[in-house]
Amino acid sequence: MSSALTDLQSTTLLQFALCVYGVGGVGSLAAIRREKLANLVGFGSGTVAAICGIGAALLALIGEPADGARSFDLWPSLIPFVRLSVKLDPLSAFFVLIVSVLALALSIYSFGYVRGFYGRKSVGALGALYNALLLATTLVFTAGNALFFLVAWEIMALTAYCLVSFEHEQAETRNAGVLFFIMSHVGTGCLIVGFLLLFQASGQALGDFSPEAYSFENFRALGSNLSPGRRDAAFVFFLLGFGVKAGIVPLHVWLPAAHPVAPSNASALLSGVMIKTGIYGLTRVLFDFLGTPPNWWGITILTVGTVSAVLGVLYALMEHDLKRLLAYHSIENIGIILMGLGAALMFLHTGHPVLASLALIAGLYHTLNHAIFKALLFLGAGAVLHATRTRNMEAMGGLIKRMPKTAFFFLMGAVAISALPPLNGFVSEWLTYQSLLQGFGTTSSLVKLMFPLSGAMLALTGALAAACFVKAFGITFLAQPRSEQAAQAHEASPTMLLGMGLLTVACVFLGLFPTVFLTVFGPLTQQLLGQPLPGYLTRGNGWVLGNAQELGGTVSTLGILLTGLCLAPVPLVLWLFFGRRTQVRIGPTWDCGLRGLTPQMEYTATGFSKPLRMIFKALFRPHREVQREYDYSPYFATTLRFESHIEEAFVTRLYRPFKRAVLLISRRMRVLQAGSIQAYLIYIFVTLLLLLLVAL
Amino acid sequence: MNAVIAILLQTVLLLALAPLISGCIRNWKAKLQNRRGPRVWQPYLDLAKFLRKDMVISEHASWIFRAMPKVLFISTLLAGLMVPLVSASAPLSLFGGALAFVGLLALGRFFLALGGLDTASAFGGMGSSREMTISAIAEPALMLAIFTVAIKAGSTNLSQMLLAAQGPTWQLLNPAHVLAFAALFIVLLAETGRIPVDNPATHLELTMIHEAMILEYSGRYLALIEWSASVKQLVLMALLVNIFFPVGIATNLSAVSLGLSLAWFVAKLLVLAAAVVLVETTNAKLRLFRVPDLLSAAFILATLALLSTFLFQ
Amino acid sequence: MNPPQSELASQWITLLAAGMLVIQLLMVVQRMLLTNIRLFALQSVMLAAIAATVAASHANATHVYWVAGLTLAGKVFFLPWLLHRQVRRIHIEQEIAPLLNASASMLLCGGFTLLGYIVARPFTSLAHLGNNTLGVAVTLLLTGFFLMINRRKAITQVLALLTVENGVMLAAVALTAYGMPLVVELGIFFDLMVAIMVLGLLVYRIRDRFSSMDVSKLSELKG
Amino acid sequence: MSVLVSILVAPIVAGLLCLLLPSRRAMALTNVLGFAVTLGLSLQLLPAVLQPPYAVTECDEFFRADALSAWMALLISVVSLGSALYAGRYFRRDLAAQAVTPGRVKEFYVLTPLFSGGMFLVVLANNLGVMWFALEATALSSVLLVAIYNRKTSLEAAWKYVILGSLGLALALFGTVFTYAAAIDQRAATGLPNFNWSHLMAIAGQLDTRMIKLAFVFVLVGYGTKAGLAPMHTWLPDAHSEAPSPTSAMLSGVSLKVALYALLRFHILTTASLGTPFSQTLLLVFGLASMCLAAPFILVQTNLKRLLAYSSLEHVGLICAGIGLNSPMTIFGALLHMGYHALTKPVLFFAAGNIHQTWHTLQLRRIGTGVAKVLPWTALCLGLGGAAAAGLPPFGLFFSELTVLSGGFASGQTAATAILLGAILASFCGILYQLTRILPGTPKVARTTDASPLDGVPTMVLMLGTLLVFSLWLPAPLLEVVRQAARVIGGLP
Repeated sequence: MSSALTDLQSTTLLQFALCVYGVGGVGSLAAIRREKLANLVGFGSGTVAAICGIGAALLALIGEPADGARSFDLWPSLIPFVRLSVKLDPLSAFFVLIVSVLALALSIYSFGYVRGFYGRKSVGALGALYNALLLATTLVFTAGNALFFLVAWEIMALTAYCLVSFEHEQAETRNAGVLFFIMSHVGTGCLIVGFLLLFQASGQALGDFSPEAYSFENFRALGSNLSPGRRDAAFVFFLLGFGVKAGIVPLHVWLPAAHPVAPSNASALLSGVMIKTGIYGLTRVLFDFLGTPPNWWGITILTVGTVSAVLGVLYALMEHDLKRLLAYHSIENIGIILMGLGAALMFLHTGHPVLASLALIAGLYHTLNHAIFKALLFLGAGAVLHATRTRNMEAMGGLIKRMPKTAFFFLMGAVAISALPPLNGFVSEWLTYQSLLQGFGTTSSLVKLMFPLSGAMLALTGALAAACFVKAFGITFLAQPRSEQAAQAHEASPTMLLGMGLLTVACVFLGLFPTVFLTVFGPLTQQLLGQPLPGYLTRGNGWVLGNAQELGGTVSTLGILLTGLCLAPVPLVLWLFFGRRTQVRIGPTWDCGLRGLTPQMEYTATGFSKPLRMIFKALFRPHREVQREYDYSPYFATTLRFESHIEEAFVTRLYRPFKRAVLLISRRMRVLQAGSIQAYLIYIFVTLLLLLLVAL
Repeated sequence: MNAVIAILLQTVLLLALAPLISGCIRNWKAKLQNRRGPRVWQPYLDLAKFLRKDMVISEHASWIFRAMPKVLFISTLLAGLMVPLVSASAPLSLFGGALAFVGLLALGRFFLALGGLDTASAFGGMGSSREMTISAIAEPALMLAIFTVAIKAGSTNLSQMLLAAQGPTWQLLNPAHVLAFAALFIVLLAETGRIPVDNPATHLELTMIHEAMILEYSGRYLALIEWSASVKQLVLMALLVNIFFPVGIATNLSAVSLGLSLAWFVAKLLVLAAAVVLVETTNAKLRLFRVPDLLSAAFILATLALLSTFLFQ
Repeated sequence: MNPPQSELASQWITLLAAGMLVIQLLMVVQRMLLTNIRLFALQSVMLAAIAATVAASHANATHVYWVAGLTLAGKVFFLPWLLHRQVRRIHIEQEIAPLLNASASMLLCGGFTLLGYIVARPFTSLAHLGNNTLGVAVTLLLTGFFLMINRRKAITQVLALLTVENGVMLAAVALTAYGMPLVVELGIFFDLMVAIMVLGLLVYRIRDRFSSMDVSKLSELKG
Repeated sequence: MSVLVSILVAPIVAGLLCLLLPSRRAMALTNVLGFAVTLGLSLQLLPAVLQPPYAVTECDEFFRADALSAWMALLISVVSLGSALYAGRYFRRDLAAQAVTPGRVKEFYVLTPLFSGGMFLVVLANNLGVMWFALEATALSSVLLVAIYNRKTSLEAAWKYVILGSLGLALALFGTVFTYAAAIDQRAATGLPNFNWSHLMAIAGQLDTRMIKLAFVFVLVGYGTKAGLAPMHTWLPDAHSEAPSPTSAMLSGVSLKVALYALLRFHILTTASLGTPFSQTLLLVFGLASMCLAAPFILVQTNLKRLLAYSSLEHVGLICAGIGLNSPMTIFGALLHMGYHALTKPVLFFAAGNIHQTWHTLQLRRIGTGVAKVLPWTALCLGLGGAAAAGLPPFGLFFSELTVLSGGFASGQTAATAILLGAILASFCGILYQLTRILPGTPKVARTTDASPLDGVPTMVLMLGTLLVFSLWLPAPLLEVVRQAARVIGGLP
């Protein structure tokens, strides 16, 4: 198809998708009274819009990259300074693809999930907020100028806040919502400063400060007249602003608080997509606007990425609330993505565009993979929550027998997130390893030591993630049910299973056929780095994934899987040859002679993570408390109460003292308004005298 | 076509040789403790016995319990196929290098731990928790050692690493190689559950890690698990031996050179096995919370190896 | 330049201005409410006299006579009568202890006089009738302000406000050769009357709610 | 064409008419009609102001309306109409609850038109003395409005309001006299100098700079007190929280801005005559001080109406700082902000009024959580209004704040703009933190509200609707007026 045709289709499809989101939102709000209709309208339109979004993104990515042809004005701009220009360049198209794929799966999932809210909460409002969040996120990805970007960004934060505090009966939800909204708005403040610094530079370059100076084209064309001082300041503010939304370690505190309290389809959306807006922002600014970066940018992002990854997984290990565990894992995966981006920046500085494009592809591919398997896990957790009415893993167990399909999907998600071979997590972490490995040879200074060390930390993160998900899957799904609700849990409804199934298929496809998908990155690296797809990325006529080096290591998950299938008959042959006459007997588990195992004797999530808690006790500072009540002698306790918790370092060391200090100062300031009229008159008198001295 | 033959041959070699090595280790350890100890080919008999016995499966177990042995067995075999044993180019070297090797071992371990948890017994849970902890702490040292060698070879393909290390034998004694070997040796002890980290022979609930996970397995499944454990041990030893002392590896596929390199390979394996036996008999089992110190020592060794690649050039 | 007026008029105006300043200082130390009201009336008389002399000495400043007359009628007779009635109705005599004792406040008023003259110094060079009274006007303003801060009785605060008003009117006379346009003067005067009536109404309502006129009781609204 | 005179006459007539009318409904109707007339007239004034002489003058230059005053007149009429519409239901419920006597209600209906009439006079008067007189009139009429509830606290608030207000106006009068004196000097001729603002602007070049500087200081402290700038703002939270909701809406919504308008007239005069950025830096300093002072008070506030009062302090500070930054973009943003704030603040006060009448308290802790469950529509309007006041996008305040910020960055004053942004963020967090303490969640005790939860809601929805419409679509004449007003402040004709 000629490129003009594909461009036209992709823009019309995108426009249609945005309109359907809008219509869906308004429709489900209008039908707020009739829940079934609202559910259908809201999530039905979500599905349709998602499909159009996927179509638009794929067309934009696969069609020839005719630059600039794909921008259009969403609305004739009525306000003098905001031009609602939407631009679909390869980077935006990639992220629109992510949001649309997720929207499709989540909308299908939500049909079933929302039935739990009938009668309890207003389904129309949930549908409206859900569509509004998707609309705002898609606009964030495709905004063409800074003002429209900030507007979409803020509306996204507002709708996300409403979604997070959707079930606002509990105080915990309200506090989480407020913490989220305040931190994200402070982040937006930093973004505003960053964009205005760029606006200042582009205004001076253009000569006048018209609304045109906000457009991303002018930012891109800044190049030389962006002074180094202003560039570094802009970088710091952008890192803070986007870092808060992405959940980088020092600014991550809102994430484990906000995601668990949101309804599961919303928290899947938050974790899968809204965090990626931070990554999109960083990529757009660092690779598109700020030109060739100095060395310390790359080092900062690489360090921050490594620290976020390690701390994210360590805190995740200690959680026994299923959704908080998944939220912490989002921080870990964001860390891995930032490792890729940081490495790419360092390669750009040392002038290795091929390696930079490899690292960038590693980072962005992991963004896509994380979006998909994190959403899958959240949907699984949502189904479990829906069935057992609790998020506490200690009260679950044995769900694999009552919810076999959900268990299978959760297991596939767990294998993917732990970066185990056949699935997509492994492929993107493999690419990250390769880019870190080749980074060692690029510079002579001691900085090159950072690459292997962050590689080692990535390995540590991967292994800890595997441990964490063995715990999560094992304690939740395997062995005996530990509580009454877990015993009566029922399988998720078909639409929920379909949603999860879709994401699992996506995981498998992205895992087995990475070379097919990597062609999508061609126009993207061309736009950002001016570098076509690295030569040796796809080898062995499309089967094998290389690492852009002639002699470099290669991997082919498809090959591994097929060889594994070829080896499958070996145990079968052994069975035929030796054990045909053997029987299989179902017996009780070995209970050391006691009268049968009770669920209380099983291993608990806290127990499972005890060794790691002891090893990293400097970080966690665990606190455990055992109270025993006894009648006659302490050795024969009647009741035992055990309570243990770890200390979230950032909350107790950084945020709580800061909040206490702010409130203290504010209360101290109240003495200014102490009620006596004499004091007020003295204020005016002193001001008058000071001004007189100034004016003389 | 010869790729398929190479895969088959290597699989047969792996399956045949693995029990022999663990048999030798067990026998020599007994001899050192002046006991007669089981015969060297005892593991083969055990495997045959297990294959013929009936199986008892716990009532709480799910399909994961049944799938785990097969997945473990196949993933360990696949990892083995990626390591060059006798010929310089491993059969599956195109499909995966060092990272895929580590990934496949991790996949096996992941399902092994799940299998342990499935039977609702406290031992299984304790075993899986400790196994995952120790492997997590060992991972950075393993990865850093591999990185050191891969950086010298310029690629993570194990065959490339082997060819890069071919040079004259005295060149093998440079500090980077020695330190990386030491780090990997400690990781070998941790991964295969040897004495300082875990006691393979014991049934004392509190001390066993690897044993605890497979406590509930019997019959055919236990055979598969034991076999894959010994294959894993063979594969790790082969990695150690071939990457750091690539002496006598056949580069062409003629029968004579293959036979000669097989002899060299078995000899080197037995020397390494002797080293492992020596370590096992002279050391007592470490307390669980002392093992991380050992593994961080391995990590320090690997870092030093990395530093020495460019400090002493 | 203005037509040469007799030396007598400017001397006479400076004298009256000085008189106003002296009365102001007396009010600062005076504790009795009724005497304060009478002092204020006296001060207004002097202001009216100044206005009269200005009107007399200029040919076309006839409207200043109106100003003088109004000041006389309003500030000398009507307002003091109103305040008197208010004081008698609430029958409070004694002003309670002010914020600063007499000597400290006198010292401060000296300081304000100094500041007043520093402020007014660059403008005294304008050679037209009565400009040397600008220093007095500024001092009256500052001292009236200080009186307001110093006293705790509502009525005294109203009086202090009136003295500030006198200071401003004196400045108007001093700075502008023939005072401000009549419509502005009328407006200001009328506003003053309404203001005092509103203040009186408020004082009465506060009186019957708080049963005391101590302003420091009015401090419930905090934060 | 006596548009200006009729704008002034309409409210005064309405006020006097209310004196005679017996029933409360009739008085409410007259008020609404009066303000509707003023709204129509000021809308009619808008195009008239855009023709080249850019000013409409009547009775030989006594009344003068340029773009700035036309914009202010529009805001005054919008806010007054809004509060008149709301006052009807508000006082019906207050009378039912015997919180206020019928005499006081009549007092309200008489004084409110006089109050807004005074404000119209301020914006339309050309003579600076008359402007002072009009401001004094607004002050006096609003004092009795504040003291309508004869409670101790409202009397205290009224007393502080009148004392500080009159003192401020006395200082402002002193400043005005100084300006007049500066005009006199160079006119040695016998004729009295013309005290009209337009005339003074014409001869701005020859005014005595030292005197103008001193005059601006006094005017800044005087009118600054009435406008509630930082150190002189202490009466603002008391007066706005103790007044009945319609009055506090007018006080917060527009009366602060009218005093700021008077200060701006002198600022324009001083900049024209001095040429140095003396008055701009002072405005910027006081604006920033107000914003930075408001933030902590918002954060630890316990009373709902005081919270809204401090939020008005912050917004007026933003407008003043915007004009202090003195680049065409920031002034345009500040004026736009005036308009949007005038639409947002009344909605918040009306919602606070409803909550006050239902819970009979303004203490946030005693209102407790769950307002959304008891008064769903009022809570929705309070939420949306709060979002608008905090500066969230769908509403116009976000755009005006962003214009001020980008203007600040464009003109190179990065540090001041950064402080401005910091203050905006701090007060955002404060407002959000406080509103989420009461809006969501489950109510502590089921409120048996006698009145229907739909009281006063149509007015709020109407004003929010207008805000939303004008946030998304700025019609040409309105935009042109604000641009022309920005040019006026920037020093052009």
